[in-house]
Amino acid sequence: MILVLFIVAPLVLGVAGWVLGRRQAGYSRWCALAGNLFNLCLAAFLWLGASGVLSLPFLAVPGAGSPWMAEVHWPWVPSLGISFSLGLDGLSLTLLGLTALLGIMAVLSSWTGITARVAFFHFNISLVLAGINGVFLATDLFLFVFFWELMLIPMYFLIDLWGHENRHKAAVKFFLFTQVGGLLMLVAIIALAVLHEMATGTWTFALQDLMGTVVSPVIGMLLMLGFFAAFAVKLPAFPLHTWLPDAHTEAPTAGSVILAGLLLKTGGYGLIRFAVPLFPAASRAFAPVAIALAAAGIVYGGIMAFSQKDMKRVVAYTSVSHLGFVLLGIYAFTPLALSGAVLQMVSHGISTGALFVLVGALQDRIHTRDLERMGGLWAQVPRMGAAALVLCMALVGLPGLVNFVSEFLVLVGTWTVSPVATVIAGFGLVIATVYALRLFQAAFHGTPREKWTLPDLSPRETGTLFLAIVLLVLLGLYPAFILGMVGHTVSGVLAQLAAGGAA
Amino acid sequence: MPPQPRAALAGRELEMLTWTWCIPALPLAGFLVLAVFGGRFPRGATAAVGAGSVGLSFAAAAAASVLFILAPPAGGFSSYVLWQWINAGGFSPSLSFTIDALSVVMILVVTGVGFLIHLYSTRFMADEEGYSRFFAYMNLFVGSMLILVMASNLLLLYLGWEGVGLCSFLLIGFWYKDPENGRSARKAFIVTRIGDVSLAIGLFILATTLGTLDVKEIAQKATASWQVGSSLAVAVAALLLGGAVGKSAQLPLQTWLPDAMAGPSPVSALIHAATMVTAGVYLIARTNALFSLAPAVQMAVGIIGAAGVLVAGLSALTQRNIKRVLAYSTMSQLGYMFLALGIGAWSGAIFHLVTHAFFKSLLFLGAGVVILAVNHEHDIYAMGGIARKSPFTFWMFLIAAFTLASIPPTTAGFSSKDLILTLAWQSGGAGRVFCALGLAGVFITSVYIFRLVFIVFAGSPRAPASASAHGHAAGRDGTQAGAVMGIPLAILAVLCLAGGFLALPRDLGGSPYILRFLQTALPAGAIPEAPARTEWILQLISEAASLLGIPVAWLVYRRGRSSVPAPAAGVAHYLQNGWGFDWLYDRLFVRSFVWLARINTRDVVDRIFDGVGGLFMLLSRAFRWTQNGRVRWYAAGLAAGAVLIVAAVVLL
Amino acid sequence: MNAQDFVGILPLVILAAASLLVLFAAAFTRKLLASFVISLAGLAAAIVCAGIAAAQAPFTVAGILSFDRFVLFGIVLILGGTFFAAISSWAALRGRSEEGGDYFFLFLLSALGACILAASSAFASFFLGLELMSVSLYALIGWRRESGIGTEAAIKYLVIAGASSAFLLFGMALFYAETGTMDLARLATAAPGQSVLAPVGLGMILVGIGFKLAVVPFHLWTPDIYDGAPAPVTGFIATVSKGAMVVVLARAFAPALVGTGGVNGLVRESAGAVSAAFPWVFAMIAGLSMFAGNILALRESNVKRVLAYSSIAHLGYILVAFLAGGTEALRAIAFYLVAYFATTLGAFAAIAELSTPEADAGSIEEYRGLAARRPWLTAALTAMLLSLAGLPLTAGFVGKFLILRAGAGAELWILAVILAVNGTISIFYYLKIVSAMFRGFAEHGSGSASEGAPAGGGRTVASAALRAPFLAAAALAALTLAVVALGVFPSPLLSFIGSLTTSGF
Amino acid sequence: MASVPFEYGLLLAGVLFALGMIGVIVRRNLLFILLCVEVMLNAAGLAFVVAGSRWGQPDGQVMFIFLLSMAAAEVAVGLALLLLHFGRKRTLDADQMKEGNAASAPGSAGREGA
Repeated sequence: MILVLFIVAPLVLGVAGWVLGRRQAGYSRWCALAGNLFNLCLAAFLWLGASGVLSLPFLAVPGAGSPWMAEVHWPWVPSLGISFSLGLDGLSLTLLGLTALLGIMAVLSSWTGITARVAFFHFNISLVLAGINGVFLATDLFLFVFFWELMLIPMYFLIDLWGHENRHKAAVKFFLFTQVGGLLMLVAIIALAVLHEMATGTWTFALQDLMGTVVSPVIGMLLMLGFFAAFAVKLPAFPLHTWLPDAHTEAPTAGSVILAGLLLKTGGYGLIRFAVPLFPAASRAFAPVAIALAAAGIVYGGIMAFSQKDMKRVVAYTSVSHLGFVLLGIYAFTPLALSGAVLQMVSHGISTGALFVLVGALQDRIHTRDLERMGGLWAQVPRMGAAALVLCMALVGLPGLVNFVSEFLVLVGTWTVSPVATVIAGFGLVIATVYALRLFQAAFHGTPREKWTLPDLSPRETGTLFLAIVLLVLLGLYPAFILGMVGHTVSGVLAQLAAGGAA
Repeated sequence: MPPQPRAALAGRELEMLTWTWCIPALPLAGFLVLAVFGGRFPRGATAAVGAGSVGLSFAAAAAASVLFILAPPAGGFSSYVLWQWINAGGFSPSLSFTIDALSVVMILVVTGVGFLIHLYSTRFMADEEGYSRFFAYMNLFVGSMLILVMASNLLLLYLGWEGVGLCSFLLIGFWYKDPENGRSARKAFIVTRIGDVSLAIGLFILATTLGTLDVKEIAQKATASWQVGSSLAVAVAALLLGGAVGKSAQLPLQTWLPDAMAGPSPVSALIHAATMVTAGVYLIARTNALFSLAPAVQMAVGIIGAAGVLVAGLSALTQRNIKRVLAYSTMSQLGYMFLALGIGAWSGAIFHLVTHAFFKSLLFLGAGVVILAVNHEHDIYAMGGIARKSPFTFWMFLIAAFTLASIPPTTAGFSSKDLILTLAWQSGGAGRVFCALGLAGVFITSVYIFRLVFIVFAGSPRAPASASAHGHAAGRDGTQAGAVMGIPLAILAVLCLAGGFLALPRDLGGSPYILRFLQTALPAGAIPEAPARTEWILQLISEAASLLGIPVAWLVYRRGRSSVPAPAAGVAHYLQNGWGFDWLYDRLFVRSFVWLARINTRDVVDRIFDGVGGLFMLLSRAFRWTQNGRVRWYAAGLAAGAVLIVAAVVLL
Repeated sequence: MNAQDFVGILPLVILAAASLLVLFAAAFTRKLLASFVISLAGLAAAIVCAGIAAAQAPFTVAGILSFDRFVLFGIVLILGGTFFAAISSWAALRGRSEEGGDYFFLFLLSALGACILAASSAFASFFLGLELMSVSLYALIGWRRESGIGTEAAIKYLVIAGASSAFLLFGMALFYAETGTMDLARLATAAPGQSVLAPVGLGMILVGIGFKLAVVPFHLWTPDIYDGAPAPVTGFIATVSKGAMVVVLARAFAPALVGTGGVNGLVRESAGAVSAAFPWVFAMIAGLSMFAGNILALRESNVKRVLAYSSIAHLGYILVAFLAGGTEALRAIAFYLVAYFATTLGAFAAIAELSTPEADAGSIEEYRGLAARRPWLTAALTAMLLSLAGLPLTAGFVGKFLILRAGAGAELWILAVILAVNGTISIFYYLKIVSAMFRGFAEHGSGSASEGAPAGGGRTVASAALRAPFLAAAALAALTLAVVALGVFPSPLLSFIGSLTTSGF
Repeated sequence: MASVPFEYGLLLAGVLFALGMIGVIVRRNLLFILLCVEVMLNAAGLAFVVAGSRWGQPDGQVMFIFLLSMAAAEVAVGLALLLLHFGRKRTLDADQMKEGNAASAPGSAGREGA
């Protein structure tokens, strides 16, 4: 029951903000902010319950019997076996918290940047966040697809309406790429339900029920590929990544934050929650390919990031590189790697989100993202420079920041499975150093190429970035905070995998 | 967070060591303070925080070591866990510190030398902008270095390891306005990063095969489960070595160190001479168990070291930039340490590390004063006659030079280097070759250092711009180094003179205090005690070599550049460019990578997808002619469709 | 004929009566309102009666009309569609009331024909209904006499329709000559005879049907006619005439496809069809229609023509479910029809809103920046377009889901994947329109929170002086709500459809 | 007297039908096109009569009567439309009827490719 709030709160406040915002634009900002704050508190509250600090009667012990801490089952379309089912476990809770956090960052980052149609803008923000929360909670595959597609529309509007120069093309590209995957996944889901119906005679789209479905290896592989297509596009995995640089570059700051911080995570989440547990055997068979793609993506994204002039494109390609680690960690099928992948989702969300906030702040000041026109900015904006430095070190994977822990875990976990991929990915770390240092030095070191006069970070921006950086450090020194929370999910997935592999 | 002592280590004196976490914490705290408020502090406050935090940490370190020496804990070490760092899938490294002989020595060096250099910097950097930034970075460095040497597991060590790398990057590029400095900083970070990755991969293997990264446990489990020379052991040792050569600027990853001299002199003194570059030595000594399991790799360590001694020494002979001379000298001295490690003289290596920290930082700090005296002129051929201008600096520098050349009465360099040479000889086999090369190195060393001394201090001022134009600056900073900068020089000089007494050769009636102390943490090694005869013969030879170096240097370099023999010029040029490694790497890696990136700036994969989109658009255009609006054509379509269907019906 | 039969055909009777009344009204008063009200009343009454008649379905009338619950559902759908089309016509026709009466007369007549067509169970009634529908459409399409496009479209439609019905009739004749029966139900199940006459006849009948459905290769006429006809009439053609034909098709051919034959990725072999080729023919038609419709629409810059192409694709989607056969498929078709009716009528109602009596809002340029000027209308049209694109929160999503489900149930994997791919292609041109409408929406000068002033320049749609009269606006709102409601809570309709077709075949 | 087998009748109808179809396709004049459509319809009618005669049922003729009336209606509307058209265009050339496509020349859509 309480889970529904995660979805309803942003919706209600989003609509409220829209209505109020028609009179006085400021309200919509506060409403969007309030929605995220509410969700953050809610997540924190549940977190305390889940970690046993508070004893919440409605929270089941994770792992015992049902994998869910809390569930919601409402009939929706019974005749088709579709129900409105939500389930909460450590993984979803973590990502819900991340969503609320980045939501706050997104709203704050566009506090002054957005001046036209403010109300509608924040309505879209709230809507996309609600959709994302739905994705992280849905345990009914139809509902999942529903939310999955639902995320697209407001995000499309965010890019198409408030984006930069080539926003229209980028928005359509984003939509089309995601849609191909989404529809293939829909076909796969339906096919799975049909096969389940043929086997058992009952229509259902519930994850737990469908997990048991036995399918022939070939069919299983095809269906798994259907799921993988959707998630690989979203992640994005190597050859399917090209929508991302455009979308990131053209989207408004808040859009980029949400895209990089959250939308990409839905891909990894989908793989962990659906693709692997539903098709253990097929996933095992497919793992080598996925690992190869991941390694390729890590290196390729790195090289591309190095070659870009547009600051946002650089960051976008670093995302390609870093989410390669997520893919790698997921398909290594070892507890270490999988935990690392989850942690990487969080760390990348925070660090890249913050990086986009920073780039956005910079662009608001000098109205360009062209690295070759910057340089020597440190002299004027030391605070911004310092933040950029820390975030670039996060890109590098510097120990002490959570990014290091996640990448290290992924690589350790992968070593036993595929040393080659591990070494290639390790090489990716060197490339990461190259592009991160270039990004930082090109902007803040050297001699100014043009006469910029720009104010340093405003208190609001400073606060936003400081929050992110503090989190990166704290989690970097005590990642157990999150690792412990997702432990049950990780072991559950691997157990399912083992069982499926045996079957 | 309160430290929880491990039950196994209960006991009063160990209880008392569990506060040592504040040794790294203090500089880190200083860093935080400076990072957050530094901008608003007056310089005095900044200096107080910057130097003071390190000073306090030195006091703490001293106290800790006193306690440690007075009451050695059981097993010769005391570890304690701050908190569980990671816990995933049975892999659970913790944030835990170990105090043993090795780390005691290291923290004393780091905090001690570090404090002196901080003190020196408060004056040296006085006229620089970014004063607080400088001290923030320096404090961060000291903190990370302390974490590195106190860490009880390799993951935490890696944290410090990367941390010092970052600070090295930041401080090399401290004067960020000059892109050239930025380039050097980037180079340093990236090249060491390559080594770091190799180290990381080594950690992966250890973590996956031994299931732990705790140094002590690794030593036990590895020796228990691996044969000597087993492939795993060799692999791990090789990978760790990769990390070590990166950090310690040894072949083949040495190219970054000379460029690193772009940073301020105190930085070069602290990071690129005394502490960070010795981290590689420390790492190998720490994980000596693994290297003992991989004799091949250990031999490689020795070879790298011996080669480094000569390669770097010869390059040092030909440098024009005073700091680059010292940089190559550092590499060559590190070569001695590697050589020692290569023959299993762990304690010897560390001993040389300590003495090297003394004299090399003294050299750099002295050089810093000189550079100020000639207002930021680095070209030695533009210097000269400094001795007359600033005698104090001259004497300090001279002491350091003697120590480097291991000539009495300075004892530090003498005793440590001779120890290494003797042990090398004693270890036999390749050791003898190492010993010979080492002796050659001794000669080269004294040649290049006295070349420097003569060119810089002797003769008459060459650069017109030196004293006259900026007399005031030179007068204030240079000639009289000033108390704040003088005191550290003096202290270091004393250490150079007396440092040797930590372990004087036996034939000179010394007793190896520090070695014995270190051997509570490091294995003694299987090298037989050298008979007195061998010992003094070797000492004679090396002394002869280094003394010979002085006149040679005088003859060749008295008159500076002019006296380089013409035919040697080409060779000299070659050596000056560090044996062309930079050239080679640039061609091999840098350009190819950049080329690879440039050709694909517009993601080729994207072109493919655009192609798909374009294909559909093309189809659309192609089919549009069917919609030509002609009713007759539409009717024809109808008929054609009918024919097709009927045909299908009839034929199928 | 007995009372019961009378109740059965009561809807048709009422419709006929209403059309006569309209004719009379037009004779006595020039007021458009009268004929408009009469038509609405007639349609409403007919719908009610259809509901009543449903009580005693299935029954047949004079052997040429047979009603079962599914047919009555179809009839209600047709009447409902006509109802909404009539409302938006009224908005479009105001100011030219003189021939308004005849307009609604033809409108009702055409609807009557559609109902007969849907209910027909014999060649005669089939043909009769079809022609009744078509002939009145000729006049309706050409209604805007002053617009050249309208007349041309009417002529084209007339020629092609005439030719196609010639095919239909000739096919019927051949089939009759071979089998001696003119019963639609036997069409698909008749035993294969010696000669090829029956199959050929069947094939030619398909031509007639395919023409009305505007599926490949009989789709060529669609864009011109959609473009030329007044928006409400276009909506009528797109929904009512196709819907009626789909109902017939489902009844006449579905039995042939509920096969138990071997399954092969593409089609399931039909058991009793006259020719084994038909499943393949249908599969080909479906696949080609999906691709042709969507690909042709990609570069189209005229909204009405875009909708024409998209309707081609949508009929292809329906054919996928049709090929699947069985009750599931029938339900999918039924639901999809509802969604398609609501969406398409809504879209054309919105276009009618934007049109002047002289010409419709065609070129996408006229939609540029619409959002800033007519936000609500834009919202409605956006909802319709997203529903056509099959995105969630709309009926189109559920409809597409059901069709995929039916297709997968019949293991028509290839067609299912083709459908998915096409779903993606179609996004492109729907979004193009949406993007155009929102162009400049969030740029400065477009007003921050409230509506901005119309950015003038040329005959932009929104500057079309006529604002929506209340009724049309309400209808559009109702359709939008329906589309969204069906997208979020499909179960009521689904269970209703389930009750229709449990008897099914 | 001997009766001709009904296939021949159908064959005749088929030939007529084909003639009509071809006429629709090849003739430019709208009036002729209309005529050809009529021919096609009548061919269908003939086929019905033949078929009916085969089974000795009246249904064939019934359909033919339907068909005739429908054709009449169609021709009526058709001629009216032709008049309208001729009134504006002063020509009955079918190939001139392309206004519908003028509005939608390719391009403008294609540029922003996927």
